[in-house]
Amino acid sequence: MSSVAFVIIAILTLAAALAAATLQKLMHAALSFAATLVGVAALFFLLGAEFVGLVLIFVYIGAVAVLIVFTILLTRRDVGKDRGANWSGALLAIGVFGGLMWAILKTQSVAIVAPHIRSISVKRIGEALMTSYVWPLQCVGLLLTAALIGALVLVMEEKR
Amino acid sequence: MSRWIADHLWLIPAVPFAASLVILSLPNRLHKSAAMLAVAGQIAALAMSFLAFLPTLQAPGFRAVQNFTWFTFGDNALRLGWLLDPLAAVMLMMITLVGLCIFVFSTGYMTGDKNFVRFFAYLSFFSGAMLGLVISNSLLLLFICWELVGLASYLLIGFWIERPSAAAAAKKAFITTRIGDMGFFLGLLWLYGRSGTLLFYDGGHGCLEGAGLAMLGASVTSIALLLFCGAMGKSGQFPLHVWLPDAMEGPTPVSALIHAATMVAAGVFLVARVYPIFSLGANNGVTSSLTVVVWIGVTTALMAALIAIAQADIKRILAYSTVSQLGLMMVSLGVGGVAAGMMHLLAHGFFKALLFLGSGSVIHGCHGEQDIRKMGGLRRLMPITFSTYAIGMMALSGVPLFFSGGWTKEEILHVTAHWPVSRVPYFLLLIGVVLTALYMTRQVIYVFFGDRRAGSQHAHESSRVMTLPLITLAICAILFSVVLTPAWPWLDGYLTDESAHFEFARLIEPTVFLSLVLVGMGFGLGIWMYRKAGVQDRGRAAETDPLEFAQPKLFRFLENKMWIDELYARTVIAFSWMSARLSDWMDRNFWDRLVRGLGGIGQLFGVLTASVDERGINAGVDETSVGTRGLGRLMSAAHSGQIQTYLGVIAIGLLALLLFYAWLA
Amino acid sequence: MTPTLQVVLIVSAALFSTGLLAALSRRHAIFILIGIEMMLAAANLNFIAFWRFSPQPQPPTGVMIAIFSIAIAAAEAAVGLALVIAVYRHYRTTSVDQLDQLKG
Amino acid sequence: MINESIDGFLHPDVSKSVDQIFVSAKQWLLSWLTAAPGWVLQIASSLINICALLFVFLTLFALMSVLERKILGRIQNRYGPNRVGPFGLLQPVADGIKMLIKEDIVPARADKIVHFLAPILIAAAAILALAVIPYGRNMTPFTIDGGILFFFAVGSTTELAVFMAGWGSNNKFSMLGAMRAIAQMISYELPLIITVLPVVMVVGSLTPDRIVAAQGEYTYGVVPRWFVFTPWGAAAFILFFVSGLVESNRTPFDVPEGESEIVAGHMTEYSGFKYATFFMAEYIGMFAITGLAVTLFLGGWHSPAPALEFIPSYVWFFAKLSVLLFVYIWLRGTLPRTRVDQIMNFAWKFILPMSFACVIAAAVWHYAGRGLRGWLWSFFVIAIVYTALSMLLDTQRKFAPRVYRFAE
Repeated sequence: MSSVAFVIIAILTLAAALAAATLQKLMHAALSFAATLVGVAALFFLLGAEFVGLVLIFVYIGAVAVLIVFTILLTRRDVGKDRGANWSGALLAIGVFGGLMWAILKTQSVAIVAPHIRSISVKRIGEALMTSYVWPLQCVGLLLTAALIGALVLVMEEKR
Repeated sequence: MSRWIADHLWLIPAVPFAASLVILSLPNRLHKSAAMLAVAGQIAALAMSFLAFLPTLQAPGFRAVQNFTWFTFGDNALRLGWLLDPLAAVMLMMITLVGLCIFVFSTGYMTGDKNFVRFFAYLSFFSGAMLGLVISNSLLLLFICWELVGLASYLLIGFWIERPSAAAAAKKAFITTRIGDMGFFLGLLWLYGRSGTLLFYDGGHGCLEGAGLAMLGASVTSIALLLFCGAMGKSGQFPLHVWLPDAMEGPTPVSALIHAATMVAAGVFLVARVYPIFSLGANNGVTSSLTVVVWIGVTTALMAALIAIAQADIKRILAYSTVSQLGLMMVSLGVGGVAAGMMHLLAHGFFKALLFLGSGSVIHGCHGEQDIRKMGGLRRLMPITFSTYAIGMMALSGVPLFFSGGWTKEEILHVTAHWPVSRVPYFLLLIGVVLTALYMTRQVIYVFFGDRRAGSQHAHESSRVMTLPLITLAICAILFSVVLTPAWPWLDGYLTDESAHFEFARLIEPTVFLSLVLVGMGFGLGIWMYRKAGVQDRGRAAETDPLEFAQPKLFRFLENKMWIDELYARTVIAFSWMSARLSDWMDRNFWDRLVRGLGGIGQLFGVLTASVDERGINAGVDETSVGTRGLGRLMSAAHSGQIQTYLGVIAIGLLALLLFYAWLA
Repeated sequence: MTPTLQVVLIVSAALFSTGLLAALSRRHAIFILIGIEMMLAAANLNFIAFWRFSPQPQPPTGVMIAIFSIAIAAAEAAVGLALVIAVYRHYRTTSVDQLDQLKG
Repeated sequence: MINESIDGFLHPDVSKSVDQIFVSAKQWLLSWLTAAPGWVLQIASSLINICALLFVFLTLFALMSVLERKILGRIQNRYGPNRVGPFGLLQPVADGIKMLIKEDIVPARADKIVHFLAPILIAAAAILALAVIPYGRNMTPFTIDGGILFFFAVGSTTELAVFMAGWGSNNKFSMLGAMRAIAQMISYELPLIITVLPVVMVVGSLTPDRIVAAQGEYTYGVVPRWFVFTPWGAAAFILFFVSGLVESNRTPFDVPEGESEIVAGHMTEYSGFKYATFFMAEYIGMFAITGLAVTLFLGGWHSPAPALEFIPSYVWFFAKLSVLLFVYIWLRGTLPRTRVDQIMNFAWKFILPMSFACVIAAAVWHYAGRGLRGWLWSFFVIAIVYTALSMLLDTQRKFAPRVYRFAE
């Protein structure tokens, strides 16, 4: 993975993220959030986890982003009147960033380059999922079902 | 064949479970077939238990274990397993045999109840869970079954939901045992944390084997005590015994099966099962945990026996005697007589079930009358019940030579007498023996002798289906003593895997005469005190108890169970009140300060950001101070209902953690 | 020449704090959700990075955890958005600073 | 990607060299800058691929647009366009010029940025989807482990783009059209993916090349081993085809731009070049879906008979592609437009269960040993599920002659 590509993608991703966090119009924010996730997926590609990247795009752009924009659409009357920002929050975020940066830069053991390996094949992931991770897999399936039903129940029009 | 059952041990609990599931799906009009199914399941379990019992006879110290992996996460697996050894085998036999009798009995007792089917479903469910508990080779599996039997007992105590008292009793039982189980669970976790496994026997790696025990180290006492909390809860030892008498609200067969014969014995069984943990590092058989067991047991035994004297409800008397007998068993375990304790458990299972079923038949005969003062003269009306009941009563009060209870009680007294720490428990137990004889005499006199009173006018002998189990159990209660006699202590040898050989001389021991005297004393005292029970004499009304007439204060004290329930109520309420006050105080003084401190952190950021941009420094400072104040205000209203506030607090926590690491590095 | 683990971690830290910014400073509930999703993405990035840079990146534990957390994030988003809609129906607003019924 | 499997430009065997002509041409082009560093080479080869893709498919798009109109004309018993150029073949050029010189109108109240970005995104997604399809032997522009997943991942971006179009042009019709489009896309994306599963299961790989390679042999030397010839494959192919129709908003599923109700759906507010972009994106998306169908079920670039091996692989691919495209046009000329609720019911009540049945049938086929027995068994499964579903969904509604109500 060439560092030029990495740096470019990282910068784009962070820019999109910043836009998503700060843009005034909600729809724009949501779209730049989608852009951010595409960037993250690209980073995954560079890090040799193509499958995860694809899954990320698939889930987030295909499902989550669409969900978000739909929600924006359904709650449209309230969109736009976003009364001001909460500065203490911003300060906190900056503080956390500072702290994390400090921690990362201080730790020497992370200043390493990646070993040369082939990107992980889908087959191996599938095998792992079906053998040693089958229990969590089932749990996640259950969780998703529960979430699906819960979401449906939540948004169902209550009868009167 | 026997090999096969040793490999497929799980079938024994599985069959009743399956039966209960099927029964639950039956409609109420098929109650006949439901009962059939339940009994059939029990018979199958009995047969298989017998098959499982056989191989343990052949080899001394027989132990068949098979473990399996429940599930794996990543690379660490959670393993469970089944275990067949003498302890498990005898428990299997006892549970299935007594269970069968009680199932048959309840087909008669519960006729015409509108939830007949549900009752049998619960009963089978319970028996499955209990059998699973007995044969489980993993503390976790044991705990699961433990909770399942707890659930079953809850359901069955509250079986007649329409009675508020039943519902209350069920709740009380459930909650009280939960308190114990909390300790049990903590002990379980601690044990897992120390030894890394919950299997009892795992080819040398189990937590009851050398390697596992070695890993426990200093914390073994605390673990043992925590586990004992669970045992206390289940088998109604002193601080947590309050639920057991109330549990008599359930149908009588339930009281017989669950709250006399099997489930309450589970606590004793648990202690016996994990005995290596209790006795680890013992010098001549004394460890601190075992000492605790002894004292608790003694207290329970004596106290319950005392209370039993002043109860009027026939089942409550038996309940308290159960409590005291359990205390006896605990004592014997504590002083090192595991075999004696288990033997008494088995014998007690038989004769206590017998007594309860007898009382059930009495209640049935008297059309639901439970107050012994309203009964009387049933001797002629229900001869079979009377004779079997008498046998049970003899066995319970430990008449030597002929009745199983006598021998086991001998054993227990014997081991207690040689307890190195102190001889106080021994003497207290002797008093307990007298008291037991006393209250049993009182009960029998009240119920069966004298002339009929209000409750027993239209009494009648119960049907065949109810008397047959009584007879069976009575025979068991007598014949069982054959394998218990010190002359030929076969069961003792079987449990402690030594070979037993016959020796007549040991039959006649001084202690025998001692206990003979004691029991005789109890009987005599009882007969003398209660000869005129239930009849008007020397200015005493017929209803008032002679003891009450003699010692009103003492009687009140005992009748109200030594005010323990009230005490609990007071203390619990007081405690909750106090804790509420405490937390309020914390809110006012402590959290407030903390929050101000956080505000200070915010101020820190303020300064930091101010120094960042030189040009708009005023604006920056104003902004940050505003932010700081906002932060401070948000924080100081710690419960502001604002999600973002909470998020912010979390973030601050993260930051604090980072700073902490900074301070470390 | 390839970027070190440090760089990747810095990127993910930045992404995380941006998400935190969105979650903390914006009033609109959807912004908070977006922020949380961003933070989750950052966490995934960390998982992948540590998996990739570990001396011998087999077995693929990091990848596994990333996949699971993506699935869970999807569930969380679904339920969260459903909540937003339900809340909007009830209170006619989606700005969290007006939803303080739990104020103590 | 560079395909090392090919050595040298001129190959002894002529048909082989004709088959590999494009690959070798690319090799030759790349051989100019062997001196350059690796990444330059990579970028160059990707550029070549991209240019080739764009050239081929834009041409195909132009051709398609005119052919469609002519065929529709024939179906409706009239001449199609026949004025511009020979047989009106230059019609697309004229259209293109018209589109380019038209005024580009953006509504005043529109969300400018979103309105602008939507067509770009949609076109990008459509073109990206083309990248993973193997057009011939060693002719996969972008070989990636898990290409199928890639295809669907970028395909799922389309929904967002459509929504952007609907939202951006601040207009009720657009919004309605967008919501219709998204609704049906989402409901048909599920069967689309699930019908791919059996193939993936049987091949044991998500890589298109592997899937094509797995369909290479011939049973008894005559019948090609295409998946469409297995029961589950046939069923899955039909389901996939229908879902593809919906995904690319073609008749009879073109409610999103049902001009009779909502002017042109999410494309109402677009004009000039942007509209052209949408148009192109739709067609290219259609090509992509069809290409995937060919790859998955029709044996990709393999020839239908051993005797015809000498004809180059890409010819076969495009032949199959054009057959499917003709079916598209044919359907459009024949079928009326369905209602939204009908579409939804069809998706959730029939197509989805059927596709699951395909998965099961594929498993059965595999475990009954891929031979005749497996064939029969999986056919049995499909038949059972099909009959059960059709019994279940039969609403017993008798169709009466329409009753007209007139306003008094």
